[in-house]
Amino acid sequence: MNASGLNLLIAVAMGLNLLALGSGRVSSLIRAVSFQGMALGAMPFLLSHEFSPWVTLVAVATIVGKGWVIPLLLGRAMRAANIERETDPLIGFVPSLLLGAGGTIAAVGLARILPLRPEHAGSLLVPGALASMLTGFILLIGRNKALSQVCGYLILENGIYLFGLLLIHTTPLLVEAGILLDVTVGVFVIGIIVDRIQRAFDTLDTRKLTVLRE
Amino acid sequence: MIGPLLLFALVALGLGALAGRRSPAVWVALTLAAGVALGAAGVAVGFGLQPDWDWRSGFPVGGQALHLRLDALSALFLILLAGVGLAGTAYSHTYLTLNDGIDPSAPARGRLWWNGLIFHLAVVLINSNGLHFLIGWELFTVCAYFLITLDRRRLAVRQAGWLYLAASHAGTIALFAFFTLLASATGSWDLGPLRERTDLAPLFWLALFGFGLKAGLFPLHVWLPSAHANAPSHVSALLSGVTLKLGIYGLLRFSGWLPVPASAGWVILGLGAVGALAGIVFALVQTDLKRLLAYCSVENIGVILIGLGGALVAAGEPAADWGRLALAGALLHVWTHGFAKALLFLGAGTVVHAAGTRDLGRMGGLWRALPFTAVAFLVGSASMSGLPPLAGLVGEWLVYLGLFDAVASHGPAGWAAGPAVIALALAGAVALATFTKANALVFLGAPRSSPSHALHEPDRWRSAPTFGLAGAVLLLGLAPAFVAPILARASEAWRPFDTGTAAVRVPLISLGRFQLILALVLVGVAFALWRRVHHLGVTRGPTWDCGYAQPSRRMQYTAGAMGGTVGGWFTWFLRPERSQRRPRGPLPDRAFILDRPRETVLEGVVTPVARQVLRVSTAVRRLQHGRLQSYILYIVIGLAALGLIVLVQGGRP
Amino acid sequence: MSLLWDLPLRLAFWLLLAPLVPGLINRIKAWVAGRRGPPLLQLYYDLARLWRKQVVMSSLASPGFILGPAVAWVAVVVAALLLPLGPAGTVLGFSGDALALVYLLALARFATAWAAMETGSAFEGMGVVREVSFAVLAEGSILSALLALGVQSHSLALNQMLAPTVGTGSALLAAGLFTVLLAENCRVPFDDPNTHLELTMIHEVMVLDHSGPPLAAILHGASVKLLLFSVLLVQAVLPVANLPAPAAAALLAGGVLGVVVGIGLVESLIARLAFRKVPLLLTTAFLLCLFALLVAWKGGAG
Amino acid sequence: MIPLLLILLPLAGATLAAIWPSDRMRPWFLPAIAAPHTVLAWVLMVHPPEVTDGEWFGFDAVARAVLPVVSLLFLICSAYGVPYLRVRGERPNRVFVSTLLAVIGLMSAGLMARHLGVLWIATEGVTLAAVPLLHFNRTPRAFEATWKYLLVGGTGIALSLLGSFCLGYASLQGNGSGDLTFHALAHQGATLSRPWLLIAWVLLLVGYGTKMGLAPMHTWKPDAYGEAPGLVGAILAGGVTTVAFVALLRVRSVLGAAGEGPMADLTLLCIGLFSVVVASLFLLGTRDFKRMLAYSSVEHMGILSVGAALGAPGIGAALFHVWTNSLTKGSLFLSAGNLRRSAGSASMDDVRGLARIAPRSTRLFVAGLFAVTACPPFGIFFSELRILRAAFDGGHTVVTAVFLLGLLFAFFGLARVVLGVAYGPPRSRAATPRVHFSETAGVILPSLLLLALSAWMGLYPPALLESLWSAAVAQLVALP
Repeated sequence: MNASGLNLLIAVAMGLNLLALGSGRVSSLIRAVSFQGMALGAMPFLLSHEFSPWVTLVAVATIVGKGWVIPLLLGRAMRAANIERETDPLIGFVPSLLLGAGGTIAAVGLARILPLRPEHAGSLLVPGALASMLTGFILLIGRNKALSQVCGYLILENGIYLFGLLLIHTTPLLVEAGILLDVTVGVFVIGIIVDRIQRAFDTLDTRKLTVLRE
Repeated sequence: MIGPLLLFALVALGLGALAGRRSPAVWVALTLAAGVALGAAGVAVGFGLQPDWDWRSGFPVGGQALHLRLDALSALFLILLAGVGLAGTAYSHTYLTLNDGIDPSAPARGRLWWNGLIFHLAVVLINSNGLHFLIGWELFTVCAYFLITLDRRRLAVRQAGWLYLAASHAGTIALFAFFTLLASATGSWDLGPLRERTDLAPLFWLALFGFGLKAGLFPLHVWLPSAHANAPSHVSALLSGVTLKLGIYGLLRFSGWLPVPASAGWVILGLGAVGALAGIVFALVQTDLKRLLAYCSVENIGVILIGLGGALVAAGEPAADWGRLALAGALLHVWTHGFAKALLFLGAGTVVHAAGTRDLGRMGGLWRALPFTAVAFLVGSASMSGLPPLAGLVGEWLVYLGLFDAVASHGPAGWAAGPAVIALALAGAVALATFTKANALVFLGAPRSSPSHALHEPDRWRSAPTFGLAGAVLLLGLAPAFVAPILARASEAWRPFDTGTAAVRVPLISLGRFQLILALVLVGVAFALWRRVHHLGVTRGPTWDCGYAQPSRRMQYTAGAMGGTVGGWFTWFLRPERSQRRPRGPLPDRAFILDRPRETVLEGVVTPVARQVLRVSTAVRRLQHGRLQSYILYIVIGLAALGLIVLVQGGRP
Repeated sequence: MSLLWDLPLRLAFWLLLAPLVPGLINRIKAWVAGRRGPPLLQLYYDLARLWRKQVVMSSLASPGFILGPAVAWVAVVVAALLLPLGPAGTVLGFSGDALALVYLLALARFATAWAAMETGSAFEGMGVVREVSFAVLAEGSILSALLALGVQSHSLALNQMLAPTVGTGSALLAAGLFTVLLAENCRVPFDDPNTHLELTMIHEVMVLDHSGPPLAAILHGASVKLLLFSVLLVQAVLPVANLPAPAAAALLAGGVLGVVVGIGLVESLIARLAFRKVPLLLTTAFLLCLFALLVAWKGGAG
Repeated sequence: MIPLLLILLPLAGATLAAIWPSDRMRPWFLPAIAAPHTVLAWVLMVHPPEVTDGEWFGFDAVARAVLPVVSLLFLICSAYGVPYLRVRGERPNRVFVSTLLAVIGLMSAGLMARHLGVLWIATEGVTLAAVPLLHFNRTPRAFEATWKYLLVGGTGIALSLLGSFCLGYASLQGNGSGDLTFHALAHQGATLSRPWLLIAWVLLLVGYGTKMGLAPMHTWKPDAYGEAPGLVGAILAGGVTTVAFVALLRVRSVLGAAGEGPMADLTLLCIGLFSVVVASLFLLGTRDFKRMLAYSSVEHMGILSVGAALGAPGIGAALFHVWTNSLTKGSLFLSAGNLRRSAGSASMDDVRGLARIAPRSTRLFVAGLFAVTACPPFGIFFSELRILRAAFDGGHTVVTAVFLLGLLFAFFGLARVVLGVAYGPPRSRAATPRVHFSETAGVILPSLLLLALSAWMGLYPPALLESLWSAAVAQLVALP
């Protein structure tokens, strides 16, 4: 019924992916992530045919977690490490944008091949999920700043969450379990801040994190 | 009767290992007792005083019920183990505590691992369960490693030990595969004659690699020289005298119990012939006494393998009894070489301790200080060169008889036997040259360097075993007929299912008579000449040497020169490392020429291969470069690869 | 015939006749060179004199210096006794005595070399190395010759082996064994028994320091060895054993004489070989024996 | 209900330890909690409780076949922890102790989980709980190691969640009730949607493989094991990897029930062999004896998954190998920890002749080397032989050849490093060790005990264990 609304939201999320890929400013990256989180958080309402407190709880938790708490922490970390820009990433912005765009198209195509249940066939859930995961991986592999990688991880996990929405009615538990991934992210960020306090690792540049090697 | 003896021996060895740290006296007593018990058990079964011993118990080790057996073949090797073990034990009692700058903790460790080695060698010999065989095999390898590296503060020793361990493990892996395949083919770990399972024949190649490597089969001998040279001498004696022979034991056992490929005999014969010749040529050019002896072991293993190969070839032919003759020769050679080589290594231990070096080029004239050792060493060398009236000849003689019959019978086997005979002959002659060199450089002439501290005959503990072994060599030479029964029984036990062939007759009476007469005449004439000379009186003077007033000791022939001529014929193969400086000008100053014998197979084959592998490993290790981004990329790649596999495989139903 | 008087007779034959051979050779050489050579019995005189002489011994030498020659002598003589003598056949023979013969010669070599090394002299070391090195090829040739005979006669007992069938094989064998004979007994072209250049000698140089009875033993042993090889050669190529006794005896004697003459002629007509060439010649002998073996093998098979 | 104590007891202990005031007394929590945990685990092993199909946690045959050894390993490591934490008195141990206890609780949960989601949650929990343990030393190196562990491991965890979703969707496609207990999934069997099932398998294999440390997802291992304290390494290598392996086994059983067993076996075989080969190549060159242990662990994970790919006998052998490997690895990590502390460095380039510096630990370390390279009488020899035999019975000759070659190279690498640092003239980075490290019984006995257990496992494996493994195999290889 409100599949169109849902698809709209997913489209927004996918747009935010591209934004995240293209932006060199860490702050805009964080903002993109937080908006995406909120969008994701809103989705369960649109999915659920009738009001169920459980689903509402999940949704609210998601919005609060993904959309507000984590971006807040990230922002704090950013300020603590006073970095603003992602300098010369391993995969340049334009290539990663192109990759992301191509990936998004491919995702739509791939979703057609996958055998989906009729009620999911129309929705952008699966393509969106795939696109976000791809974006996440691109950021994880292509960025130098730890913060950007964390954001990449967040987007990856958003993709997984999107996919999880397929199952929100039958097995809500799994979907809720996804929240734990946010905890992981929380640990990342805390790690960064803690370490920032220790001054062990300046400018959160992972290129300096290559002491341990063969 | 047998069971209790063996049990006693093993327990005594165990207790001895425990006692070794605290009280050497207890250790030596227990270990000697164990050796005697092992020998007794071996003699009882080997000479047929007792029936073959086969003992099963429900008591499981590693999930497998114990199954021990002692037949004539095992007994033969058990007796060898007992003999050399006794000698080595006695020798090491004082040898270990000689202060040659060895690690202070060495003696205690030496006793512990020594008992462990003998224990597990015995276990392997009396075992009839694949799993337990493998356990014993691996453990004696480990014990031997710790014995070789007793003086582990020296780099050379550690390197030798490492090479030994690595090579042995390669062999062990092959045996892993061998025994596991056997077990999965037969459905049980139990070992025994399996004539009818012709599908098992290919397994022989695995066994050949695994056991051959341990035996020092020619191209696989790379670990052998350095290990024998760097180990303490009583250890070298046991390694060369017994553990090499265990490789032979394994080959005998499983070529006897399992069916073998048709080509097996030919391959072994060929490898043996090549090994005999190559080994002894390498020995001839060595400049390190113990390396020389070690390479000589490679030759004798070759001789033994010629016998075994002959037996296998003959087994493929109708009514070819010559095979059993060759086999009997090989078995006897296992003994003669074992005892003689142990004798030589013990002698070398004394010599090295006295001269303070292993370098032949710095010895000489030691007969004055060590007359008895010199005699014992001479006996060992003569036997090694197969000279009458000593033991070495007897085994080779039997092998010769077998091969001659093969050639005379005009069968296809002649094509293998003929070349083998000639290889044996050449090897024999080179062996003579080798031992002439060894004796001359060590004992004769004038000392080439200022002699070291301990220029005196060793104490009783060390001289007694040397002479004991010399006695054994002499006895085997003069009365070989006495060992004919065990040889016959052993070569029947080799293939228990071949009841078709006539019982093996080992014609040793005539040769024994001949050797005895010869010995008597030798002694008589030598005595007569001695009397004559001393009746006429002897004047001592400097070496005349065509009128050189006072030849200096540095004018004597050196280790390099003594091997030079024959070595020169094989330069294409030995590839010695030559460094020289030609004399220049009308008044030439110092000039020299130096040939370092090289480990051709090791340096020419093994090392390059290892280098390639290491190159690959270095390339792979670059992947762990510490960049997190790529680590995540690896995950994605792994994902993609697995997905691809599933996609490809999923396509087909 | 019984061992009792057979053995002493043979012993006498070998011990007494052997020193004649070098004398003969020298006579022949003298005759070819047109000189009055040394008397035929020169070696007997020398031996007698040496037997009475006192021994001078290097201060480095051990008792082995004296025992070595004794062992070598015994080895050679026993080897000779193993050899069948034409119609008289053999007395100590047993299956496999051929190998015993080879290894007895090796024992002799070892003992001589040991005695030589006693003195710590560079020259004698040189001689020893040459001796044991060339022996490698010589022994290979002898073994393959024996193998050829064994193949012909299906036996490994000398008295049966030495009943050859005359043919191409025998010719090859003759050539090969003759060369080996020259090498093993240090005759020209391998060595020059009466040279005095130590650098060029093999056998002589090993005995430089010996004197008195030991030297006598060495010289006599050498002559026995020479005779032994000649007898072996003759019986290996001529069908001595197949003839009636008198003819056999005559043939044997004649053959040996022939060999001796051959040696003499070779020594008179051919110059010594350069040392680098020696292995080459020996290898040739080796190959000749190998071909003989092949011929025997094929012949037997066909 | 009682089995749940295996989870709840440690968690309770963790909270208690977290609020406990005294740093000196706190380490005693470890044995105090671990001992009853082990006792309970072994009692349950002997007297297995009833397990009803539906429930999410259960001490079923599979848990019964592996949990006792993990618990035992933890007990011994915690016994080691007391003296260790005393030596490291300078560090506050509040977080360390409580998270360590949480880890064993969560590991028990993971081993007993019979529900896909619960299993994932437990694994995730272990992953997060291990973070403070790895970061215990607080050095920049430790931080880097932790960071990599977290990001690589987190990615793996995320993938395994995705895989769980796909598996759920597969059952949804097959008109499943959405009940994600393994029993239900296996029951659904062939009706599971094939494509989704396979996608799920690949994702889960990579995800849990990352936690196991299969190549090429092993990259976090050398860093983490290299920088973590010895006992943490022991628990990670002996326990956490086991949890992941058991997870894979349970998932594989679902695939088997769905008739996709061959596919699962093929992928397991490939990744297993790849791990063995890669690990052996790394071992040939590594120069640091703690990182070496990490690669050796990668190798053994490869061996496990090869075993798991060989059908019923192989899985049985693999379960056996889980036991032997956990015990042996535990001993090696503990003795390596001792050596690291007494030498001040773990690199061949700085350290030699440890036999003189720390004789006892060196002896243990060398013995451990032989134990881990399949030398009798230690357990790994027997378990590897059994895997080999399973492979030969399955007729995988080429596979076995590669496998054996890998073992050989691994031996070369390990022996090279261990013997290199053990013998020779002494040389150590810490000429005057910062903390003088004395080889007290407290730090020697645990390692010794583990080795002894490994040997005992090999020579006289109790019949009970055999029955455990066969029961687990029976549960895992459900015949459709």
